[in-house]
This record gives sequence, C-alpha cells and structure tokens, in this order.
Amino acid sequence: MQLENSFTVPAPPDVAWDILLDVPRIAPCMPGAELTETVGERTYKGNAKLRVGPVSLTFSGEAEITEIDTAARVATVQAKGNDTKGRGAASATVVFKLVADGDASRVDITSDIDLTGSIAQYGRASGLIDAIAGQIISDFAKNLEAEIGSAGDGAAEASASAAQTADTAATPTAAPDAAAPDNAISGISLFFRALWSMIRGAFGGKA
Amino acid sequence: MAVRYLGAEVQRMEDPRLLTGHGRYVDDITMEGMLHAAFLRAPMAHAKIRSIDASRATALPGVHRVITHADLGAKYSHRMNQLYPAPVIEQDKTQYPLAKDEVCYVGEAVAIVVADSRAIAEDALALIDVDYEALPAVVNVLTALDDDAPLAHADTTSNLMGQMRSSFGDIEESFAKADHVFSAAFMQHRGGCHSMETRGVIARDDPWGDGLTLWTSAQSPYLIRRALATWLGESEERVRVIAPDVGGGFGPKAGFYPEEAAISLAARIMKCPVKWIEDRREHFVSTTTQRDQHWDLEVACTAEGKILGLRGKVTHENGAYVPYGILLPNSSLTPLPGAYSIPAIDVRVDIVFTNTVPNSPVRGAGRPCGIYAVERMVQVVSRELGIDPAEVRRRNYVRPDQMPYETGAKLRGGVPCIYDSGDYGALLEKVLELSDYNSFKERQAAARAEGRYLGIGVSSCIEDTGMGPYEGTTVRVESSGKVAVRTGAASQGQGHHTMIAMIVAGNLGVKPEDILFESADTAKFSHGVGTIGSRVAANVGPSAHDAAFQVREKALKLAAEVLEAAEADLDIEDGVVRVNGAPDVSISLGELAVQLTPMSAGRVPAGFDPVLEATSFDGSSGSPIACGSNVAEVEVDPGTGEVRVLRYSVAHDCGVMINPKVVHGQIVGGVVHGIGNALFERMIYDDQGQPLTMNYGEYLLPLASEMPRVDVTHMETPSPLNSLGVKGAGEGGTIPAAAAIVAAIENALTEFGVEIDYYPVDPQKLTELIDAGAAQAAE
Amino acid sequence: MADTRDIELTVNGESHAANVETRTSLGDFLRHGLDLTGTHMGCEHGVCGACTVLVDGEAVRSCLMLAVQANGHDVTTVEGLAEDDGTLGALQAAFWKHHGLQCGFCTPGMLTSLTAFLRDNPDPSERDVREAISGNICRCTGYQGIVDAALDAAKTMQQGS
Amino acid sequence: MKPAPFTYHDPTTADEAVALLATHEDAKILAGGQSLMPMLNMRFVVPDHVIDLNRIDGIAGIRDGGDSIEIGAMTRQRDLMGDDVIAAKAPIIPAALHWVGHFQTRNRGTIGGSLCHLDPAAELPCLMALYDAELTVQGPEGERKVPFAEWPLAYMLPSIGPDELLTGVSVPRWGGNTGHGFVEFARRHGDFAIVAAAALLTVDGGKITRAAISIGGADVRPIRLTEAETALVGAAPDADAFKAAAEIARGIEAMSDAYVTSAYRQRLAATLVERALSAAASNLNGSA
Repeated sequence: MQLENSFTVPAPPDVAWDILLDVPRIAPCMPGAELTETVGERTYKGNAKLRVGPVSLTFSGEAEITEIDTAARVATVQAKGNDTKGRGAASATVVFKLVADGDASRVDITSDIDLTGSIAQYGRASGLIDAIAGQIISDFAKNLEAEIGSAGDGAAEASASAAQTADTAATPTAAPDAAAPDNAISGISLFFRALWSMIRGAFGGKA
Repeated sequence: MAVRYLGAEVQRMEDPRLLTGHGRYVDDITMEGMLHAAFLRAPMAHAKIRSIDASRATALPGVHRVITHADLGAKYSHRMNQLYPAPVIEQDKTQYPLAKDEVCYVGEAVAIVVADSRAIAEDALALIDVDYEALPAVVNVLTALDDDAPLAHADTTSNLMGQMRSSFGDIEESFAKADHVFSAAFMQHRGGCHSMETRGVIARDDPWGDGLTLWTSAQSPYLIRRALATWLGESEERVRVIAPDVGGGFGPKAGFYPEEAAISLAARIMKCPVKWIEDRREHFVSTTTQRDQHWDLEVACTAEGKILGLRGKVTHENGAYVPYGILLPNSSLTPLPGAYSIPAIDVRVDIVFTNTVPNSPVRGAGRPCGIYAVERMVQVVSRELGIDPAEVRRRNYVRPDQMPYETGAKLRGGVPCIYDSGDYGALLEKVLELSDYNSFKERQAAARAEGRYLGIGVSSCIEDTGMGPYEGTTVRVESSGKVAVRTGAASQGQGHHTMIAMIVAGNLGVKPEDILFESADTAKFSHGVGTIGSRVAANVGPSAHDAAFQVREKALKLAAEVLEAAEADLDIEDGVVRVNGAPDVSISLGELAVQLTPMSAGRVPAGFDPVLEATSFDGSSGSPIACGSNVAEVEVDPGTGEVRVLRYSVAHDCGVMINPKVVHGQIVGGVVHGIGNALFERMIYDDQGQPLTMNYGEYLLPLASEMPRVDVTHMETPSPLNSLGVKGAGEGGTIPAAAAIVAAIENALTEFGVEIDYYPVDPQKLTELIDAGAAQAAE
Repeated sequence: MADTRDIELTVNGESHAANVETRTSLGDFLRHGLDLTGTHMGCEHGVCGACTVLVDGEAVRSCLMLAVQANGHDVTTVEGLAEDDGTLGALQAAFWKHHGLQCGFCTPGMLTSLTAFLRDNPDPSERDVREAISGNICRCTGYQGIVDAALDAAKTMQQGS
Repeated sequence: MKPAPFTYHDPTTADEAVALLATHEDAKILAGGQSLMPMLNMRFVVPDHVIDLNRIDGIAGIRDGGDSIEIGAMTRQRDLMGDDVIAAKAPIIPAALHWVGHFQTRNRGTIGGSLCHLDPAAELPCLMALYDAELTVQGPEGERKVPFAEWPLAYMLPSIGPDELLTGVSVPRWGGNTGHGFVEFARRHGDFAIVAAAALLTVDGGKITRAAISIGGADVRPIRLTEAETALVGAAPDADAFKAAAEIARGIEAMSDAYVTSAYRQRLAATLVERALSAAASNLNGSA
C-alpha cells in the first residue's frame, strides 16, 4: 500500500539533511525498533516489535539507504524484515525528500509497504493492518520530528501534517503519548492510534 | 429378465462402515517407517526466488531432509504435463512440482520438509530462509488484459491464456429481425472445493517390487497414474494409484497436483513411505478453485418474448497456471442455449491469467455459469416485456417433438451437443405445482402487508452428463459363490458400491450383499477413467449391466451342461441355478465356478473360458442430457440486507433412476452447494494477491441453519443413449440454483428496482441497492 | 526437547495410559495415538465440527482441546456409539435409513454432536436440529437427510424409553 | 496446522497461576481454548508457555450476590445459559449466548476467556458493556477491580498486565419493570456478529426511567450509546423514541474490513438498536 506523510523541521535543509542521513540517530525513531548492527556504511540490521491484538510480532531484518541524491536532497531507504516466528514479512521502500520551507525544511515521505504471509491473510483485521502500517510511518515522522527538534534550537513546534496523527484521532481514553520518542511504548502507541484512525473508517475495506 | 433392484430405494452398502468410524481415508493409513511432510508455500503472489537456505531447518532435531526444486535433479526438473491439451491454449503454463525460480500465486509449493512428525515438519518451515524478489501481481480479472497490467508470469508478454468461441446460426440476421435487443453484464464468482476431507497423499517407492504406489484422496486415480508416469518418464505398469475412501471431491480432486508428484519423489529420495495431509489453510491456497467469470451479453427477441439470438463476451479467470486445460471455459459455453431453442448464438471467451490459485471445475464446472447467463437473459426479457418468467420459458423451450435436438454447440472434442430426450415444459409445470407458484402473489401481498418482502424466482437447466468414452466393469463369480465386481470409478460419496451392486445382483440373480466390490485401484482394474461431470451412472451403469448379463449367460450355459438341462429351463435366484419344475435339481454359482477350476472335481466342458468372468466397457453413445426446473422463494430484510431462502423446489429428470434415495441426496446436496455460491461462498484476494478468506469463519460454507428444506420431484424420461436409460444426476441441483435465487431476490425488491449484476449476493450491496432505489422513488 | 506428559483417560469405556507431547490435540492423539481414526480432522480451527467427540458426555471439538487436558476424563468417539454387540444405535440406524451421509467424513462429528443434543433435547423441532448441527459442516448432503435422521431417531428413542 | 512447541503448565490455584505468569516471559493463558487453540493451531500465536486454568478450583461458578450476580472467570458459557439465577435476574445473558458459537464450543468456552480475548464482535463483552460489569483481576500485588468501561484499551487488548489474571465478573442487577432485547446480524448462525445490539429498559408509569444500549462488532470494542440512553429516559417506550435512538446509532464511529464498510455497519447499528429496543419494550416483566 502507498502512504504519504510529511512534516516540517525548524532547521535549514542543509542541517536537517545531515541528521536525516544519520541512521544510528534516526533509527530509534522507528516505533518499536532497535538497531542491532551496522553492516557497512549504508546497511543496518535491526528488529521491530509490533502487537496486533493477541498476536505479538517481532520483525527482524535489514535497512539500506539505496539512494542518496545530495543535490536534490532525496534519499531512498529500503527496509525488509521477517517475523522471527515465520508468520510473514514486511517490506517498505521509503523515499525522503527534503525541501526548503521558509527558513525551515519540510520532509516529504512516500512509502510503499507490503505485508506477506499469514499476517496479511486475515480479512476481519485487514482494515486494521492497513491502519497500523500507516501508523508506523506517521509515528516515525513524529518521533523523528521530535528528535530533530530536540537537536535544534529547542523551539521545535514542528507542525505535523502526517496523514494520520494523534490529534485527528483523539479519543476519551487517552492513548499513551505517541509523540514521545520512547520506543518502549511507541510500539504499542502507534498501535493505539492506528485504531483511532480506523474508527474513523479512514481505511476502507477493499472487498 | 427382471432387474429387481433397479429403481429401488436400497440403503447404501457403504454406510455401516462409515457410521461406526471404520472408513479408511488417506490419513487413516499408517506404514512402517513412514515419514511426514509439510510444504513451504509462497507467501507472496508473484516473486522471483533468489535463493533458498534450508540449513537452519535441516539442523532441527527430527527433520530428515528439506527438498527443493534443485534437489529433484535434472531428470525431474521439467514442468508437469498438460492433462487436457487443446489447440486454443496459447500459453500452456503448467507448474513445477516445486517452484523453480519464480512463484506465481500465494500458496505455490516451494519446498518440502520431511520429518518424524507433521508438527516437527511445520516447525522447520519457519526456519527455511527464502530470498524472494517481489514482482508486481495481477489479481483483477477485469483489468488483467489492460496494457499497463502486471504480467502473471515474468517471461510472458500478455495475460491472455487463450480464446474460445461458441458460434452457430445467423447471429446478424437474428439481431436484425428482432423486435427488441436487451443487454446485461454480470460477474459470477464460484468458490472452492471445500470437501470436508482435504487432499492427502501417501507415496511408497519399491524399486525392486511394486514400483511406486500412491494412496491419494482423488477422483481420477487413472488420470494421476498416466500423468505421474508421463512426468516421471516411466511405464504406467510401475505406477499404482489407489483412491481409498475419499471425503468429498466436487471437481478439484479430479486433477493431478504438484504435491502428488513432489511427494512421490520425496518417497523415492527418502527410501521410505512419505505422507502429506493438506491442512485447511493449505486447502484455501493450494487446491484449485473456480472464482471469477464476467459476462457481457445481448439478447435478441420478438415482442412475444421468443428469443432469437444471444451474443457477447466472457472474461474467464484462469488463475496462475493451466492444470486442467480449458475444461472450465469450455463447459461454460456448451450449455448455451440452455433448455431453450435459440437459433443463433455467438459468445467469445477470453481466458486470463491472474496471480491466484489455479482454477479448475467445481461441482458443475462451467455449466452453472453458462446456465446462469442464459437464465439471466431470459429474466431480462421477462422483466423488460412484462411477461411472467414461467411464461417466457414456456415460449422458448426445446419441445419434445424437436428431440433429438442439435443445439449447434460443441461438447469437448468438438462433438455436437444433442439433447437426447426430455420434456422441459412438463418439468416446469411440475415444479410450479410443487412450489405453489400460482398462489405466490397472495403470499407475497400478505407478507408485504406485514412489511415483509417475499420474492420468487424460476430457473431451468440442462446438463450434459455421462461424458465418455467409457467406465468399465469386471464381474467374476468366485469359488465361494461371492461375486467380485471391479471398476475404475472412484467414489467420493456417491454410493457407487450400492448402485453397481444393485445392477449386478439384479442381472446375475445374487443378493447385493454377496457382491465383493472394489474400485479406484489401478492395480485391480486396469483401464478406468474417473468420477467427474456426472458421468459414472451413465457409463459404469451400462458396463456393469452388460458384464453381469454376460456372466449370467455363461453360468446358464455351463449349468445346462452340468445339470444336463435345457438352458431355457434354467433360472438363477440368490446365487443358485435351478431347473424350472425340478426344484431339487440345482447348482450354485460357486459350484459352477469350481467346475471351471483346473484339478477340481469338475470337468471343464469344451469351449468354456476357465473363469465365470466378463468385462464390459459398454457406456453411453453420446451425452445423455439431464434437465431440471427450480423455484426459489426468498425473504429479504431491507433493514440488514439479509436474504433468507424460505422454500426451494426442484423438478428433475435424470432418466431412469437406479436408486432414487441416492439421486435425491445428490440433488439436495447440489442445491445447497448452489445456494452457497449464490449467497455465501466468496474467496477474496487483496490487490496484492494475498488471500483474505483463509478460515471457515471468513469463507462462508452453507450451514444447516440457513438452508431451506428442498422439495424434489422427478420425471423419468429414459435416455436412448444407453442400455439402462440413465442420465447423470450429480450436478443437476447446483447448476440452476444461483439463477433461481438471484431472480427471487430481484422479485422481492421490485419496488426498489433492484437489479443484481453479481453473485454471491451480499447483504451490504443489497442494502446499497435498496437505499439507492428508495432514494430514486422518493424523487 | 519436546514437552511431554503422562496421561490416563478412558475412551469408549477402555482405560488408556500414554505419554503425549503437550502440544498434541485430543483429536490427533485419538487418531494417531490410539488409532481411533473414526474421529476426523476437517479444519483444525474449530468450525467444521468433524472432530467432535464427547468428553464426560459433552460434545467438544477435539481439535480445540489438548490431549493433556483429557487427563482423567472420559471420552466417547464415533467408534463407541454402536451397541455393545456391534449393531447400529438408533441415531446411526436413522442416518442409514434417511441417507444422512454421503462421503462420510463429517458423519462422526454429526453423530457425536447429535447424540449429546438428543439426550438433552429429546423432542426437538426441525429448527432446533438445524441450529444444533450449525456447528457441523457437511458439503455433500445439503443436511436434509441428517435433519430427517435426527428427527426420526428422536422419535425412536422416545418410544424406546 | 499443529501448534508450535510450548511448555505446558496446569496450576491448581489462582496464586500459582499468577506466580507462573510472573516468572515466565511470553506466556499465554488457556481458558476454554475456543479462541486460543485455533490461533495456536494456525501458529498466529506462538507462545513459549501455555498456562492452563482448567484445573484451578474456585474461579468457576455463579453466585447470587443480591443486587449483583457474581460469575467466576472460568464459568463455561454453557453453564451461564442454564443457570437459574441468571435466567431470573439477567435473562438477556442466556438470550445472547444463544448466538455465541455453537453448543459444542459453549461447552468449553468461558466468560473470562471471551472477555480477555475481547473480539470486537463477541457477545459477552457487548453484554458486560451494557451492564458496565465490574471485573476482578488478580496480580502479584493482590486483587484490583476494573469497571468494564475501562477494560478494553484497544482492538482485542484488555487492560490486564502480563502477570495478571481475570478471576471474576460482577454483573449488577437491574430491578423494577425491566425488559431486555438482544439482536445481532451475522451471515450464518454462530458466526461473529457484523453488528450486535443489546438493550435494557426500565419503565415506570409509562415512561422510561432507565436505559442502557450497547453495540458490538461495529467498532474495535463495544460501544455504549450513552447519548441515546439519556434521550430515552423520560420518554415513552414507543416507536418514535426508538427511531430517534436508531438515528443516534447511525452516527457511531465504525470500522471497515475486507467484507463490509463502516457505512454498512452504521446502517446495521441503526436497524439493530431499534429492534433491540422494541424487543426490550415487548418483554417488560415487572421483575428481573
């Protein structure tokens, strides 16, 4: 499935660009993710945890920056991981494009995500799986934004305009604050907000 | 000579065994030293296989071997052979038993784990590392031929598997002189097999003895023997295929599957018996299904509703490979023009590859689709001209005085389709009476007054049954006096044992319980075919009848010699030959058999074979055409879109009924399968080709709680094409069901102007149509 | 190393002791551990009902129960439904009479389910029977022969009692 | 379809079970097994440990608590259906259980298992939401009570820790002239509802004095239709009032899946809420 997100960073493109390519620094922004090994300068190994109802998944895999166009400030990351217990795989191609936005920068993220195997083969939860995949990106965006913001002059009131964000999905039972780049909870928090976005029927069935 | 059992409601001889838990299905068989297999299957719809690393799986305790395409060796590295070659197949894509370097549907077999237990084999599947390079998948049959559609196979340039056409009469003239031309387009979706017993195979290879033996849950052991021997490049003499008790077939078990080849090789490689039992999740993605067919038709008719011509285009989803030739699209075309005399027809079919499980016939094959198409167009004519659906049919039926009626359509192998006998008009009147059709309008009005929406639907069908060329039978009297009967026809619940025992016992003059019946073992009967297309009664029936009669003649001739009596004075009763008028002079069939035994006390008279045995391949000279008319009465709940089938009536004619009890069971079971197609069964794939309906909570098989009581009445118009006058009955219930149900739903929702262009009909879409209709009415 | 347990249970009146892997379902244990292959595994996710057996007299899915959970319990399978002398029970005989089976694969689950149902509901309506077997899928018969058999057996049993 | 290997534990007391939960990572609790076992067989769930509650005494059974009904977590659905106290004081429970799976699964399935599995379409969570039942959870630090409103955190995610055990449910009794209605729409008998609606109405002097409406299946967890409940109080139990409630139901947030859209679920909610309320008004019994 195709997803598009974007957010702005209160830092000029040349600064933000360097941060964006600092994978060990941005990797923890991936919800539930941990970087376990740096293989070569542009390839990294790691795990990502995710819980869908009673099903707890751990994806183990590799991410590689496959393209860096410094002139155009476009980077492409390809990530893929297999569930450690053989229930399927997830793969994503994520393109980051950095454009000047006043004296700040906007990062446009285009992602193409595929789930395969038995985790992709449950019709009653299909809307949910879409929603969660979308949420991974949107949380990553939020966490990265916070990370970059904290590195900046501190005045990081970055205005997230991610396709699915916490505020569009606010509910009485407050989910843990997913904007916090805390991996311990972000794995679950992204999961919460995926639900709230789903409540809104934001992800239609594809029967 | 009285055929005493023919037509009697004999209780099945199979049943006591099955009712006490003593059936013998493939998974009930165990062998010394047998290992268990599990298949690693493609997790994505289309991908290149870059590499397979089985080292972690092989290291697991209890795992004996992981086998991939590479391990099969050069001798077995070729694709499986086409079972039904046909010139119209432009791209003949068959599978490798284990994928070579590309997978084309979720579920395609990639590797086998052989282990001490199935559980351990499944543990190991998670430890096989396959590096896939994902390729774009084509899933939607309607866009699969677009220029920008992904290709189902990397090495092709088009998703068009082939094209077919059924064309006869002067179609241009028919449409030119028509008072009206109406059109309709609709999607038909038929689900999968879902026999309660999944597929399963045990293979044992004994190079110095019996050769390769397969126990497999299949409908056509002979086809499997031929296909397997051909693929192995070995003699059919070295391959034995046995179908034990089989827990339902319904079409998809009639093929030859990659697993059957792969497990055979696994047994050869492991040098011990190997068992694989398909689990239910595998069944959804590895057993062939039928799925989508889109029809776009025009009908030409007179002002009185006489249909002059039918033309249009069909897009048929083939799935990823061609395991079964063109049987499915072909059998979709041959039923046109249905029960009607339509002078001209021109329908073209595009057969299209998608990255989904390969397709094959499911109960009725393409016939339910072809009949649905004709019945829909009759429905359109009825609606547009405001003529009662029953009346439109009366005006169009092929009349008895037109029999034998050559439609112009061609059966398999280009044989002309000829309706041999039947009275379709009379059959309709029978079902109208059975269903109280004429008083329905009062029922409907009364219900409407209570705010309930009732509807009624009619449909008629023909079915080409008894596909040849033969299904032979051997009858032999043994020294014990018991009668050994052997045939190739495998049973998946149709009661062949009972049916054949009735015929042989009646002809030969023995008790049915004295028949020792064996079938579906290629070593016990050498030239069989298989159980598909409602063909067994019309083929085995006559051969059993003839073989028994020949043995009777031999027995009487021999008895005449032995008893020194005139043949004309002899009769056989309960296995004993008696002389009329001399009750104390007799000899049993067993004693006669002993007479022919060398070194026995008896003397073998000159000119006698050494055995009281006969084999016959007598069958039907053509396809007996069965027919049926159905009426469905439904209630629709506009609040939820739920459709409840209140009544279902069937009038059916399958010629002479051998065992009415069994025929009734076939019809009722078939109707329920058809209702499942019309309302419930839907195999859903997402746009990546991932199957979403992978369990019985999501793939909806019909349950007792939603199914109506089915009232059945019969006509018996003998077929002139075989010695018993029988026609097939296995699919006559399924074929017309969807058309009757859909017509009934539209009838219930007339005030909303609901027109249904797809099935299975689901409640959500119905509510959308109801709301749209209500909104329009409000304007 | 596989996690196993020693269990003791009664099946069709006979007591058995066995060492089972704890992940083994009751159904698989009956079939492959005790060679009682009359119990059939149709879906292994609790929907089709073919594997239904009686545990302490109550109908349960043997694919949704671990063999180890049957420790100390009394199990009845289709092999245990006929009379001691081997003649068919009233329900089995009714299935035979009304053509309540074709391929015979769902039959054991139908028989065990209906045995418990008819014990608790001696005088059911057709609707009752249809709902009772709505947890048992049959692909062959269209259910009608099964429903007729159950209703007929109910009558016979009542006359018998 | 055989489960992956796991270590099996069958404690005989709740304390023992809690201790096992505390000491074992990645453990799953096995209650009736009618939801967990399919997921184990399909290997959707692959735990290292399975803790079987079936040999624990004292967490099964039904007790009349006067103004409440006290139900042990391991009470089988079959026993809920056949219990006299429940039949008398909460007849909607057996009425709804008629829709839960099939009698073979109700023979094993437990109320606690259903509430912890928390399938959005399951009937028992919908009923507990209707009553706002109180759940008792036992953990290493002892017991805590959780009102059902705070139980579902998200899709199939109850607010229970990995080292906690649901031991019981307390269902408050509705006195007075109360009627109940439970209706659901599923494609087939025993299937998970696409949408289910449950209603309780207390009527006094021709006016509704108390109302509760819950909807299952529409959302990722049961919904209480509080706005409609408030609107109903003081109104006469008639078609107009129920239609108004139905219109509110039409406005709920609903989810989509591979089979149906949120719009259809909203439409069903409206239909079923109206029907549930009519049913409730038609069986006011003076007691219950």
